[in-house]
Amino acid sequence: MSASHVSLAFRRVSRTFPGGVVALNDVSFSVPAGGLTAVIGPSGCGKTTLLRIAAGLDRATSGRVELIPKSILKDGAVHFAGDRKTSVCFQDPRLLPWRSVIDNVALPLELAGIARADRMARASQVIAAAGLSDAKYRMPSQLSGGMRMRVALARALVTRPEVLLLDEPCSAVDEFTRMQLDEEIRRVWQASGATTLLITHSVSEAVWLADQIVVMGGASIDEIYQVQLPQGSRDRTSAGFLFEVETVMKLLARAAGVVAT
Amino acid sequence: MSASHVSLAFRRVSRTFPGGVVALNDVSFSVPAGGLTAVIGPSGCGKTTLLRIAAGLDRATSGRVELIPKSILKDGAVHFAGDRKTSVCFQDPRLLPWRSVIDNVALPLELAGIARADRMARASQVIAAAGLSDAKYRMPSQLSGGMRMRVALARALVTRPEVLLLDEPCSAVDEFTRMQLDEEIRRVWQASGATTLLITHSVSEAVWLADQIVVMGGASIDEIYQVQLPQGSRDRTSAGFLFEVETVMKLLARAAGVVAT
Amino acid sequence: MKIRSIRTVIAPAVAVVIALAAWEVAVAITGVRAYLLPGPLEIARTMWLNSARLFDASIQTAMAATIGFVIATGIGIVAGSVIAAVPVLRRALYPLATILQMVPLVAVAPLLVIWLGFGLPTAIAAATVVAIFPVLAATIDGQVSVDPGLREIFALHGASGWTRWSKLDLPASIPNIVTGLRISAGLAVIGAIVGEFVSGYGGDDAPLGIVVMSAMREARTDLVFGAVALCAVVGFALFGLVSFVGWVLVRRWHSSAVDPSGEKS
Amino acid sequence: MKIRSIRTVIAPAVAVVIALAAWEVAVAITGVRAYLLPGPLEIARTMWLNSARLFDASIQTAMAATIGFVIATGIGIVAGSVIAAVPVLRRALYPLATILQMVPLVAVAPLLVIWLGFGLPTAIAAATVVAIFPVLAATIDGQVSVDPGLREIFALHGASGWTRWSKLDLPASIPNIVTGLRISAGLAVIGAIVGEFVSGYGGDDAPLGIVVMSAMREARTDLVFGAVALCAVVGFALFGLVSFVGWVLVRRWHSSAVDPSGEKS
Amino acid sequence: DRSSPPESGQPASPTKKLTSVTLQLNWVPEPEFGGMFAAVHDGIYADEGLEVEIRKGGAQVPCAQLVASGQVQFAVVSGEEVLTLRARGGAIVAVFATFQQNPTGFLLHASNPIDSLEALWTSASTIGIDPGLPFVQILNQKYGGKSLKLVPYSGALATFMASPEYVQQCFITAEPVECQLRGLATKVLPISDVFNPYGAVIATNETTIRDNRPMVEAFVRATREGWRRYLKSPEVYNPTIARMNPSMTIEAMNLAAKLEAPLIIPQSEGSLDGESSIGRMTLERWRITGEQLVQTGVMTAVGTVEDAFLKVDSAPH
Ligand SMILES: Nc1ncnc2c1ncn2[C@@H]1O[C@H](COP(=O)(O)OP(=O)(O)OP(=O)(O)O)[C@@H](O)[C@H]1O
Ligand SMILES: Nc1ncnc2c1ncn2[C@@H]1O[C@H](COP(=O)(O)OP(=O)(O)OP(=O)(O)O)[C@@H](O)[C@H]1O
Ligand SMILES: [Mg+2]
Ligand SMILES: [Mg+2]
Repeated sequence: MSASHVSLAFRRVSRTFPGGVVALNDVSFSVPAGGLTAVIGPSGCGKTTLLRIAAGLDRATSGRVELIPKSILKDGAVHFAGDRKTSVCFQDPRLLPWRSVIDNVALPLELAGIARADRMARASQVIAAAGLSDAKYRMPSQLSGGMRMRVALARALVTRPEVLLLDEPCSAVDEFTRMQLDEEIRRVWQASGATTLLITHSVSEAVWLADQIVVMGGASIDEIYQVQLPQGSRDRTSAGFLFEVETVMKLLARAAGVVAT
Repeated sequence: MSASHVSLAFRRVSRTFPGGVVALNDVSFSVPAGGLTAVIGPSGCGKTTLLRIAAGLDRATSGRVELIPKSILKDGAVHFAGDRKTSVCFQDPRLLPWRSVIDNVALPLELAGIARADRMARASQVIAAAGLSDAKYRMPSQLSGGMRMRVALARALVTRPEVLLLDEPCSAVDEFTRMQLDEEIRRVWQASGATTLLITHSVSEAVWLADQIVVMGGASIDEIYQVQLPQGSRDRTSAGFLFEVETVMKLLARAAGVVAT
Repeated sequence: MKIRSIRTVIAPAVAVVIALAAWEVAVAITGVRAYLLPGPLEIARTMWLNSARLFDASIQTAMAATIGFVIATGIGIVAGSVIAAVPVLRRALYPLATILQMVPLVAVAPLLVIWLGFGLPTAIAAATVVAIFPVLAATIDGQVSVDPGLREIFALHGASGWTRWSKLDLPASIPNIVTGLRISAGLAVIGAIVGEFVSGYGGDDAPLGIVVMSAMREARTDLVFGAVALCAVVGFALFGLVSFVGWVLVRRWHSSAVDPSGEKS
Repeated sequence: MKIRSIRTVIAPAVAVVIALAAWEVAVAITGVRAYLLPGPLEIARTMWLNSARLFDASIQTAMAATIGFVIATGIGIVAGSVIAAVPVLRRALYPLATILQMVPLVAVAPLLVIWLGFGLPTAIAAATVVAIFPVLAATIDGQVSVDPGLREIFALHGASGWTRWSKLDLPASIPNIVTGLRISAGLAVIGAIVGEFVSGYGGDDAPLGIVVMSAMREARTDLVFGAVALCAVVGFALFGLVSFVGWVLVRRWHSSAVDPSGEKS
Repeated sequence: DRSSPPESGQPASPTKKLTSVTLQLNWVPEPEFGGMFAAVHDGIYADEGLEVEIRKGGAQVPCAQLVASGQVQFAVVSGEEVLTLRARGGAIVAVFATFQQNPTGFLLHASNPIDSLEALWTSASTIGIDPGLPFVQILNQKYGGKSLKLVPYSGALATFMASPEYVQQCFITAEPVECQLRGLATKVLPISDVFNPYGAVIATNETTIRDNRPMVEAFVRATREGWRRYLKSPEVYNPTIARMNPSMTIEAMNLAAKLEAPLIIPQSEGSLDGESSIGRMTLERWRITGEQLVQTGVMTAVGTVEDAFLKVDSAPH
C-alpha cells in the first residue's frame, strides 16, 4: 500500500444550524497527508459536525474544507466520489439490519465491485481483528451494543481508505477491547497511509494514536497540541506517555470549563 | 426520600439465546438494598443481558432474579409494575423522536400521572444537572450523540426510583462531562437510596461510585470485588483511589484475557 | 420553505399540462373517434357548457366521499389499533377484514339500499366500506412495528392500554397511517361513485355517479370524461388534505421530513 | 414455530366460523327473506349444487386477478422506486398517480374493451389499474423514509442508482411494500370482477363477475353470495401469499418479526 | 372457439369455406336472442356460409361502441342507441329489428293501485331505472314527474321483491317471468305507447356493409329464418340457450318465449308458416324515434335516418 497523498485542511469553517445553534465557529486546522489527528472536546462541542463537513455530508455555513491535491470545492462542501476511498465510522453503528455481520462489513467492497471470494476474505480478516470471529454470521439484532460498534469500525477499515474519518469508534467498549481496536486502527492507518481524523473521548487513546490533537471547546478550537512521542514505540505505562496524557487532560479540562481535580 | 428496602439478587441465572449463544452462565450475586453495584467486563460478555433480565425484559433460561422483600417470581422473570419505580437507562438513548428534550425527560412522570407544572419543574432540574439546559426545547434529531445519551440518563433519574439500572450511561461523553454525570448519579442514588446496578466500561467510574464491583468474563462472573473506600469522600487523585483502580484494572484484564501492560 | 411550497404546486401542474397536451395531440394524430376518446379541449368545453349541473353533482359526490372517508378513518384507526394490540384478534380478524374489502359492492347493493335507503346514506356507506381497509391495514402494520426499544420504555413504567397507545403507538405509526389514508382518499371517491351507481337520485340534483351513467347511456363520452375529471378533482382534494395534515404532523421528527443535514441515530 | 403457524391458521378459521354462526342465527331470528340475505347454510348448499360451474368461474377470476396483481406489483414497485428517487418526479407524478386511481373503471371500460378485446385481457387490465396505486404509494413512502443514516453510508461509497436501490432502498422498504401489496391483493380481485362486468365472456366458462350479474338479475341471492364468497376466497389466497412472502423476507430483521427479547438499537 | 357447432339440420357443404363473424349480445343468453341461437343450432348460418360466434354480454358491455369501431361484425343494441351513437359520429347501422314493439316497460306489484303511465308519472313512486334512458325525458315532458324518485336500476330483482311500492324498469319477457315463477303477482306498464323504438336491434357498421354486403344480407336472412323456427317451437332450442346461461330455468325460457312472440311477429303476419318478414324496419318508425330523441335533447338533429338502417329483402339472392 502506498501512502496517501491527500491532506485535509479546514479553513475558517463555521456552521450554524437552522434555529440558531452555532455548532462550529471559525475552525481552522489541517491533517497532513498520511497523518493522524485526534479531536477531543466536551459533548456537544461540534466534533461530529466537523467530521460530517469533512465527509461532504454537511455544508459549512462559511469557510471551506480542502482536500489537497484533489480538492473539490463547492459552497464549502466537499463531495467525495466513490473512488476517493474515504471511509467513515459514525458515532452510531448504522448497520443494515437485514445483513449478517460479515455481509455488513463486506458492503463497501461489494459496492466497489470486488469479487465475492475476495471480499469475504478481507472482511473475515478485519472481523477477526475486531474480535468478532464468533459472531461473523449473526444478524445485527443479535449483537451487543459494543459488538455493533466494532462491526461498524471493521466496515470502515475494510477498504484500506485514503482518508479515514472515525467518530468515537471505541466509546462503547471496555478498555482492553479498546486497546486491541486502537492497535487495529494504527495497523490499518500505517499500512494504508490514510489521512485520518479521529474523534475520541479518551485522552490516552488520542495520545497513543495521534500526531496532533485538536482540543475543542464550545464550537471552536481551544488548542492544537503536537504529540511529542515517536510513533510506533509508544508505551502506555511509560512516564513520557503519562506526562503527555496529563498535559492533554489539562487542556481538555480548560476547554470543558472544568477545574481539573 | 426514604431509603429503598428492595434488594436485588441474581440466583444462578443463565441465559442461552436461540441459536445457541450462551450469554450468561450460572451468574449469582446480589445488590444489597440501597447499594450500588457496578458490573464491568469485556464487550459481549453478557452485561446487558443481565440488566434486561433484572428489568424483567428478558427471561433467564434457568435460575431466577429476586427482589427482596417484594419478589415476584415467574419462570425466572421478574415483572415490575409501574409503582415499583424501576428506572432503566439503556445502552442506546431510545428517545421518542417526536418529543422535545424536556418532554422526553418528563415522560416517566407523565406516565405516573404527575401534574404538568410539577413534572416540568422536576425535568428541568435533571436536565440542568445533565448540562442540557440550553437544549431543553430541541428535538432529538438536533442533538449530538452524547447529548442524546444524557437525555436518556436524565429520563432514568427523574423519577427518583427505588431500583436503578444503568447500562453504560456515560460511554458517549468526554471525561469531564462524565465526572459531572457521575456526581449526578451519586446524588440521585444517595437522595433516593435506590438499589442501583451500573454497567460501565470505565474502571475509575466504577471505583468512584460503587460499593461492589462485579467483574464478568465471557458469560460468567470472574470476581466480585468490594471497594475499600468509604462512600462520600472518594478523591480520584488520592493514592488509595488509584490503587483500587489499579487492582480492579488487573481483575478486568484477567477477565478480558489480556495481559495488562 | 416558500420556494418548496411553490414547487409542490407547480410541479404537478406542469405534469398535468404536459399530460393533457400529449393527450390532445394523440387524439388529433390517431383520429380516434370522439365517442371513444374525446380530447381534453372538447372535454373542457363540455364541462363549461354543463358547469352548473356538474358543480352540483361534484358537491354531492364530494360530500358522500368526504363523510365516508372520515368515518373510514375513524373506524380504521380505532379498529386497527385494537386489532394490533391484541395478538389473538390480529391473527383472527386481520384476515377477516380483507374479506370485507373483497365483496363487490354491487353484489350487496340491494341490502345496502334496503337498510339505508336511496341517496346519500348508501353512497356514504359504500365510500366507507371501500376506504376502510387501507387505513386499517396501515394502522395495524404501523403499530405492530413500533420500535420495541421504545415499547420497553413504556412497559417499564407500567404504561399500557390507552396511555401507551396515545403516547407511543399512535404517534409512532402516523407515517404509516398517512400512507394508508392517501390510498383511502382515492378509494373513498370511487366508493361514493359506485354507491351512487346503485343508489343515487336522478333528476336535477344527480351526483357524479349518475351523471357518468346517463352520459354513458347517451354515448356522450365527453361528458363522461368531464364527470370523471371532477371525480379526480374531488379525490385529489382529499388526497391533498391528507398529505398536508401528514406533513404537519410528521415534519418535526420523521426522517423523510427532517432537515437532511440532521444526523439520525 | 409450529405452534405459531397452527395458530395462524386456526385463529382466523375460528373467527370465520363464529361470524358465520352469528349470521345464520341472525337470519333465522329476523326472518329476513332469502332473496335479500340468505343464511350461510343455504349459500353453502347452493355452492355445492353449482360447484362445477363455480369452480370454473373461480379459476377464471383468480387467473385475471393474479395476473393483474403481479403486473401491478411490478409496475408499482418499479414506478414507485423511480418516482421516489427523483424529487421532481415525486412532486409531479405522485399526485398524478392518485388521479389514475380515481377514474371509475366503468367510465373507461369501453376504451379498455376496444383496445384489449374481450375476456381475460380486459379483466387483467382492470385488476392491474385498481391494484397499482397501493403498491405505488407504499413503495414511494417506504423509499422516501429510508433511514438517512444508512443513505449516507451508501453515498460515501459512491453508490447510487441501481446499486443503492437494490441493496438499500428496496430491502429497507419491504415492510411498507408488503403492506401495500396486502391492500392491492384484495383490490385486484375487485378489479377483475368489475373488468368481467364490462367484458362478458362467451361460452360456458363464465367468470365470477358474470355469475354475480346474471344471478342478481334472477334474484338468486344465494348464488350471488356464493359467488361473492368465492371472490373472497380468491382474494384471500392472494393476501395469504403476500403475507407469507412478506414474513419470509422480513423475519430475519424487521422489528415486528424479530425475537421479542432481542435488543434493538 | 366459443361458437356452438350446429347439432342438427343440414351440415354445411364441406367444400364451402365458412366466413367467421361475431355477434355480441347485450345481455346473457335468453329467449330475447332465441332466433340467433336457433339459426346456429339448425345450421342456418352455416348454410349461408357463415360461422357465427355468439358472445355473451352484460349490463356494462359497450355493445354499440364495439360494433361501431369494428371490434365485432354484429351486436345487439337498442334502437335509440343506433341513432344517438350515429349523432356522435359512430358508423353504426341497424340491419335487423327483433322487437317490433318496444319490449321495455315498468314492472309494478299487482297490489300497486297505479294502472297507467300517467298515473305512475304523477305519483310519488320510487322507480329503479337506468340513468339516461330517453323515455324518461319524454314522460317528464308529458306528465311532469316532479314528485317521482328516480334511482338507478341495480339489475337486482331483490330490491323490487322486497318493497311493494317500488317500481322498476323491466324487459317485458324477463323480470315479469321471474316474478311469476316465484309466485309474485305483478303487472307491467309498457312504454311503447309513448316511446316505441325498435328493440333488440342487430347492428353492424358501415365498413362491413361496404366491404361485404352479401355477408350482411346472408346473416340477416339466416337470423330471420332462425326466429321463424324459434317462435314456432322454442322448447326445441331453449336447452341450447340454457346451456350458456344455467341460471335461467328452461321453464322460464319457455314462458318468456311465449310472451315475446307478439312483440316480435309483425302485426301484418298471420302465421309463421312460409316466408316471414320478422326483423323488418321502416323509415317512418326510425324517423319518429329520431324526432323523439331530438325532442328530449339527447340529439340536436334527426340527421339522415335513411342511412341508420339497412333494408334486407327476404328473397334469396
Ligand atoms: N437477541 C439475541 N440473539 C442472539 N444472541 C444475542 C442476542 N442478544 C445478545 N446476544 C449475544 O449475547 C452475548 C451477550 O450480549 P450482551 O448484549 O449482554 O453483551 P454486553 O456485555 O452488554 O456487551 P457490550 O458491552 O458490547 O454491550 C453477545 O455475544 C451477543 O452477541
Ligand atoms: N440537525 C441539527 N439541528 C440543530 N442543531 C444541531 C443539529 N445537529 C447538531 N446540532 C447541535 O450542534 C452542536 C454540535 O453537535 P455535534 O454533534 O457536532 O456535537 P459533538 O461534538 O459530536 O458531541 P458528542 O460528543 O456529544 O457527540 C450541538 O449543540 C447540537 O445540539
Ligand atoms: Mg458527536
Ligand atoms: Mg451491552
